Amino acid sequence: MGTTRRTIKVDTLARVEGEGALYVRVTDGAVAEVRLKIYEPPRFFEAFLRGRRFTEAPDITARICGICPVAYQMSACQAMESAAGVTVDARIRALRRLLYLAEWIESHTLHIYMLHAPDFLGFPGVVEMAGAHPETVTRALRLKKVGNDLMAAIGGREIHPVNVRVGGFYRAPGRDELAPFAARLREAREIAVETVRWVAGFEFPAIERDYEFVALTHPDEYAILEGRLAGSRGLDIAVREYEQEFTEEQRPYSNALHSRRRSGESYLVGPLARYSLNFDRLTPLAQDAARRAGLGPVCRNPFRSIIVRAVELTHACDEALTLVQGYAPPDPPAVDVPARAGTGWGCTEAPRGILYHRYHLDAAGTILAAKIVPPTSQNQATIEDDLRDVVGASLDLPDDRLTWRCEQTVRNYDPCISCATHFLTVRVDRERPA
Amino acid sequence: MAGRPRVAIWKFASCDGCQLTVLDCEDELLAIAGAVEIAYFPEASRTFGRGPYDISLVEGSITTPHDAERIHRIRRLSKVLIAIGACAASGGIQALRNRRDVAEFAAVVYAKPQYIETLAHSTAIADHVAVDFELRGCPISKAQLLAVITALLAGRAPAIPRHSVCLECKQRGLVCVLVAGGTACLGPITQAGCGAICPAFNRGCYACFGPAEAGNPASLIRRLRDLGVPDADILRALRTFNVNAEPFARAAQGLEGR
Amino acid sequence: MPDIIDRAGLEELLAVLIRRGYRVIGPTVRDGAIVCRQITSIGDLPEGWTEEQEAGNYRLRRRGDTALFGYTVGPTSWKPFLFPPSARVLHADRAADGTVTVRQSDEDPPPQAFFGVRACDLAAIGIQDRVFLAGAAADPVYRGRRAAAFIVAVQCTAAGPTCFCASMGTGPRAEHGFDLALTEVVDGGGSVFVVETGSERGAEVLAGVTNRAASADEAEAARDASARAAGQMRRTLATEGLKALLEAGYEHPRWDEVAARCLACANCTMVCPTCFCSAVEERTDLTGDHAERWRRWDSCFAAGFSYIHGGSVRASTRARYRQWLTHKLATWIDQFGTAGCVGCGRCITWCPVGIDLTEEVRAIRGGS
Amino acid sequence: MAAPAELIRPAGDPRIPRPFRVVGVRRETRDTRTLEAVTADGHPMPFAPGQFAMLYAFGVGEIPISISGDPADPSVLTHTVRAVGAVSGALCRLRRGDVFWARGPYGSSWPLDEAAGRDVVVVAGGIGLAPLRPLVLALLAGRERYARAWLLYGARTPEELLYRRELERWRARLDLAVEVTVDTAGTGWRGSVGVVTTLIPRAEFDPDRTAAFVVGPEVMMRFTVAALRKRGVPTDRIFLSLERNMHCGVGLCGRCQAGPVFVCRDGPVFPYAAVERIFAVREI
Ligand SMILES: Cc1cc2nc3c(=O)[nH]c(=O)nc-3n(C[C@H](O)[C@H](O)[C@H](O)COP(=O)(O)OP(=O)(O)OC[C@H]3O[C@@H](n4cnc5c(N)ncnc54)[C@H](O)[C@@H]3O)c2cc1C
Ligand code: SF4
Ligand code: SF4
Ligand code: SF4
Repeated sequence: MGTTRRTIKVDTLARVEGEGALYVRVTDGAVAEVRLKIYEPPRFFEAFLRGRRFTEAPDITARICGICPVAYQMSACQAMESAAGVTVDARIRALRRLLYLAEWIESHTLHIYMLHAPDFLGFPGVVEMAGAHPETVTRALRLKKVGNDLMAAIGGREIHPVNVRVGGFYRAPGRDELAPFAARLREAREIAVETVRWVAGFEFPAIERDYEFVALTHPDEYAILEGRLAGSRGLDIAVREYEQEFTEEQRPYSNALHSRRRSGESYLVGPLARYSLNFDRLTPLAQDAARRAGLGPVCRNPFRSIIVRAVELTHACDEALTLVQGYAPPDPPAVDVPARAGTGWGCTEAPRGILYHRYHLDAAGTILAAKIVPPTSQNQATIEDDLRDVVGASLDLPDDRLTWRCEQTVRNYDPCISCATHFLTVRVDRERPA
Repeated sequence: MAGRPRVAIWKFASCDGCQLTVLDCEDELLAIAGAVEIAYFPEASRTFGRGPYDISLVEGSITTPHDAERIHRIRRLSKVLIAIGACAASGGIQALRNRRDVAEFAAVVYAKPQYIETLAHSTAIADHVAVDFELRGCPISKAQLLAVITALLAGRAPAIPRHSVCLECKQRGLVCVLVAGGTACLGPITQAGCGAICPAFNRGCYACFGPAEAGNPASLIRRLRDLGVPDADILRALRTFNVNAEPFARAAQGLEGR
Repeated sequence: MPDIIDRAGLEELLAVLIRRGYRVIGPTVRDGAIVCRQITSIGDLPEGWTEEQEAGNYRLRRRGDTALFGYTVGPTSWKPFLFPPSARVLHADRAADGTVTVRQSDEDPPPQAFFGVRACDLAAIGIQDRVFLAGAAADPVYRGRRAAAFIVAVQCTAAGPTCFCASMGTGPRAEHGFDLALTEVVDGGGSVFVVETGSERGAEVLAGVTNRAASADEAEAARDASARAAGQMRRTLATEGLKALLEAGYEHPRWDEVAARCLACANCTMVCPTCFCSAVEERTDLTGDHAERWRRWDSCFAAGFSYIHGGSVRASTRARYRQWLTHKLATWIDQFGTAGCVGCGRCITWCPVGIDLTEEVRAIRGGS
Repeated sequence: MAAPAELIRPAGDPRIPRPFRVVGVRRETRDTRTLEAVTADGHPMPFAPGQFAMLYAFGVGEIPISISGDPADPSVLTHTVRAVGAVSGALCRLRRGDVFWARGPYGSSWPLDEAAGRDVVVVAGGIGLAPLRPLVLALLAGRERYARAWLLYGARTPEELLYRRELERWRARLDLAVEVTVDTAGTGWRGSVGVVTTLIPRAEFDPDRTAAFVVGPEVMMRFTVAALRKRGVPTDRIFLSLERNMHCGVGLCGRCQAGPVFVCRDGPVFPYAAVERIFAVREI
């Protein structure tokens, strides 16, 4: 027999946020090429941030991604505050954290139940899954709604909250507005623990990958809002040193940049990284749920990321409950952040991993340059590496199963393609639409 | 609409937030799935049901030559086409590129721009094909989305008022932040639909729902100047999420011209 | 002869009302203004607060004393509590066999007591009574709320800069239409309240409150205080011959001039205590088997308001502003036997661009 | 406002729609149907010519539609509806046996008494014949009370004429002069072509003792009134029916205001003298 050639093509990747395609070529039983192609059109945020006022960055960058707008708002706020040399007080910080956790609850629930679980159970999507597992889906929707409602209570709405500003908030919700969430978060926490149990029962391909994990880390808490950047191979840097360690490159087939270590290696951000680097800072309830699910303090199987997400979900509900119970409205709701020339850095843990912002400002607070690195570009190289391994180990599967498996491999990352394509600055065709 | 209408949800240049609003209808999602057949919704399902479709929800703006063609195909496949969100309705925030001149863009060319295909302008869906309804907002409001779906199911015209945010602001019993706080608020020239969220959080509306019918930006601009808002700030406010919407674009041009 | 209660008596009055099952709505400070909301103790009242008002401007200010009612009128009137911004007016349900039943919605809230109603607002309630109750078909939503409402008026002892109730003959003194009326007399240590009783229900409530009879001097002082308010009023609107003037002035150039400033944002109609226009909209659930008809506030400044097949009757802002002003001051009289304006000045203060109807009227007078 | 001759008010709560069962649907034109319905709950709707009802299509909405039936037979509720939007469209799709909901009757009626002993001129444009039909029927039923009578009717095309059979029957009568005109017509049309106002100079009524009843689009009414006045008909004996946006039908929603009047409550039928000013002002 001559050369055998097998191609796996997925023109429209489903259940990811944004538009991507997948191409895998197998020649003579070996993986010859893997491309995660992101054809989501670029939107040039970095270009048009230039010339805007520093106070506009949270609202503008939120529009990079409708799934994790709070992450963008938080990274942007912190970058601007760091440029001005201002820190917010503890109450503002607590309210920010609560808002962020609410986004985690919403986003993780969305991914676990609506985007990822159908892969394990063999459904094309959540609607079809609801037919067979109505209680499960109803439970998921209840959980998701707690996250969304909490975001709306603090931020004004679920997507692109309006209440976040550089320095804090426009208005601090009253105690009475948040108090009703205590009971709901208690229930949410139970659902989250149940979720860990449920997903732990799925079947997982036995794959272990030797990732370099990268995540924020913080001595006192499961890092979300701030911390140092840590890695499983000894990386330990301040956020402002990010660009000394990481770089981005462009691929011809994709509208998204690929991030790499300066040394050339790929690395992994997101739940697996956070979990494996910060396990002991999860709440005891979340740690316990993880142990019961059979997870050790480090997890290297990308398919098991769904369990890790559920553990983080438990943590988010648990900590959000504590924050709601101890909530005291910040007064005033924002600290003053003056315009100042300089550079500001911000990095926070979006549900999908670290989200890095850097801005240069002039003395009037005008943005001179902006750089934004979302988690999905950082993981893109790793996703392709995963695919290479997974396909290599699954060559005995028929095409349709292998295709699905490849898709699932991508979905392990909850890739947010909208995020990944926000920033290219490119050649412009001169043609105009009619 | 007889039977169970088939619905498709399409994406162009956007942040996904508007289509996420569908999945954010936690209380109604299963009822929606019962009332309509969600035939094409890649963000939620691997099943790609083929057209024609009774209703197409279109998110995002047209920014590539390929998309400019794709939207025509979608129009042909759809009985009712609904543009959802500021991107689809006016070109969205990415239409900020429309104002940059090409030379300026070229000056900030990235490493290998030849890999990327894009148009010079980000344009609304209605600039390319006929649009039956338009849901405004960045993002759209869940309530309005449901209002449109239930109206189409029942065969009535959706009640999507085109008046200002102020009506909703007052119906909600909020205190006007412009009058009582001197805060710049674009509510009087912005279309209602959000429920006046920003004034409820003690902030001025930043016009994410685009221009209201019969708004009078010129008059509001005079007032904002009297309040001491610098022209540059007013300009930026008009040129953000609906920069390409005609009344805002014209008002901004007028301000710049003086 | 009126009675006198002190601050403790006022607290008792509130308690009596709450005990009688009323949801008490009163003035309170919120989001930088004095608004009407549910209150549960006199601690909720805007003690020591007053406001500055001018066309398009409102700012809270400290008074430097402990007056509880030392302000004039805030952005909210009592309208939302009698004529809610949105209300379900009809249900229709389709059964499995296809038969539809239609029911009127009649969910009255618990009875409400309005605490601190000014003369202008009392007059406004009187006007809405004519609109909603006097016609062939009384509005059930309004009727239920109105019949149950207990009204504690507060006499104005100072006029705000946008007030012109004296011109409209609606204030500053409330003579009737209340159950109880208070005049706050501020002295060094705190306030006492001269109480007039306007109804049997009022007398019954007052009987549960520690009070004493007012002396002739105290009663006199209360009247004087109102008279002072009238004397202070700077804004005026000359109503003499106004109806005829406006009827003849549909093509006055001033309408174009004001349309250049008007935002058509509808704030004036929303804050106005007499504006009553509404829309009724159909809503259905996702099964399509349950329909509801909801009424919501609408405004003559909205295009949809005058829409008929083919377009809006009043397409221009000029026509919409003209409709509003001529309705308030002229055609309202044809329709309901009274003007539709009570001179509370809200539309002046709360217009984001400060359009002042008294100014517009002056311009139309001057130019005709 | 001249008091309407006869004021009929709804029985029971005027705001609750009552069910009516369709017993007949007649296709008038491409987009217009006449519905005949009987009460489904024992409450028929007696009415006076010119009054209207609020018709409710479940899940779609409620709109004002004139009652176009015979006032002498209150057991049948008749409406002629032109499908221009969602609610009118839904009503036009009703079939025999279906139920719709109606409340009313509302508004003023044609003051036929004013016409007693006088010449009567009825001028209709397009769908405007619907609210005039009850008037014509009442006129014919008491024909001896009036002097000469004309029905002048204009439509855009022959296909858009309502009540064609009935028009033929009326035309055959000696005591009613029926003149029909269309704006444009194909070769098959043998009647007159031109706007309805061209018929007015030709009708030989005595302006001093004439009552005129006019319904049609607002421009048509404007020109018709002008033509009638030119002939010398006094403005207080020209009556017309106004159309405005209406949501409540009972004078509460404010939408149907035209200057000083509420069309739903004070109208829809007005003597021209009372609304002359409204016609004089654009966008009122
Ligand atoms: C007193 C009166 C009598 C009428 N009699 C008849 C009749 O006998 N036959 C007939 O075919 N039509 C009649 N009409 C007109 C009819 O009411 C409108 O065509 C109808 O309201 C259109 O509603 P829709 O939902 O089908 O259309 P759309 O245009 O979709 O209407 C949407 C909304 O706009 C409003 N609206 C639109 N047009 C009108 C209008 N002309 N009047 C009031 N509100 C409107 C309504 O609020 C409606 O819910 C009459 C109107 C009035 C005021
Ligand atoms: S309109 Fe706003 S929310 Fe909607 S897709 Fe565009 S950027 Fe996202
Ligand atoms: S706060 Fe803004 S939206 Fe609200 S009334 Fe004032 S101007 Fe209008
Ligand atoms: S108030 Fe304005 S900016 Fe805020 S959500 Fe509403 S439309 Fe958008």
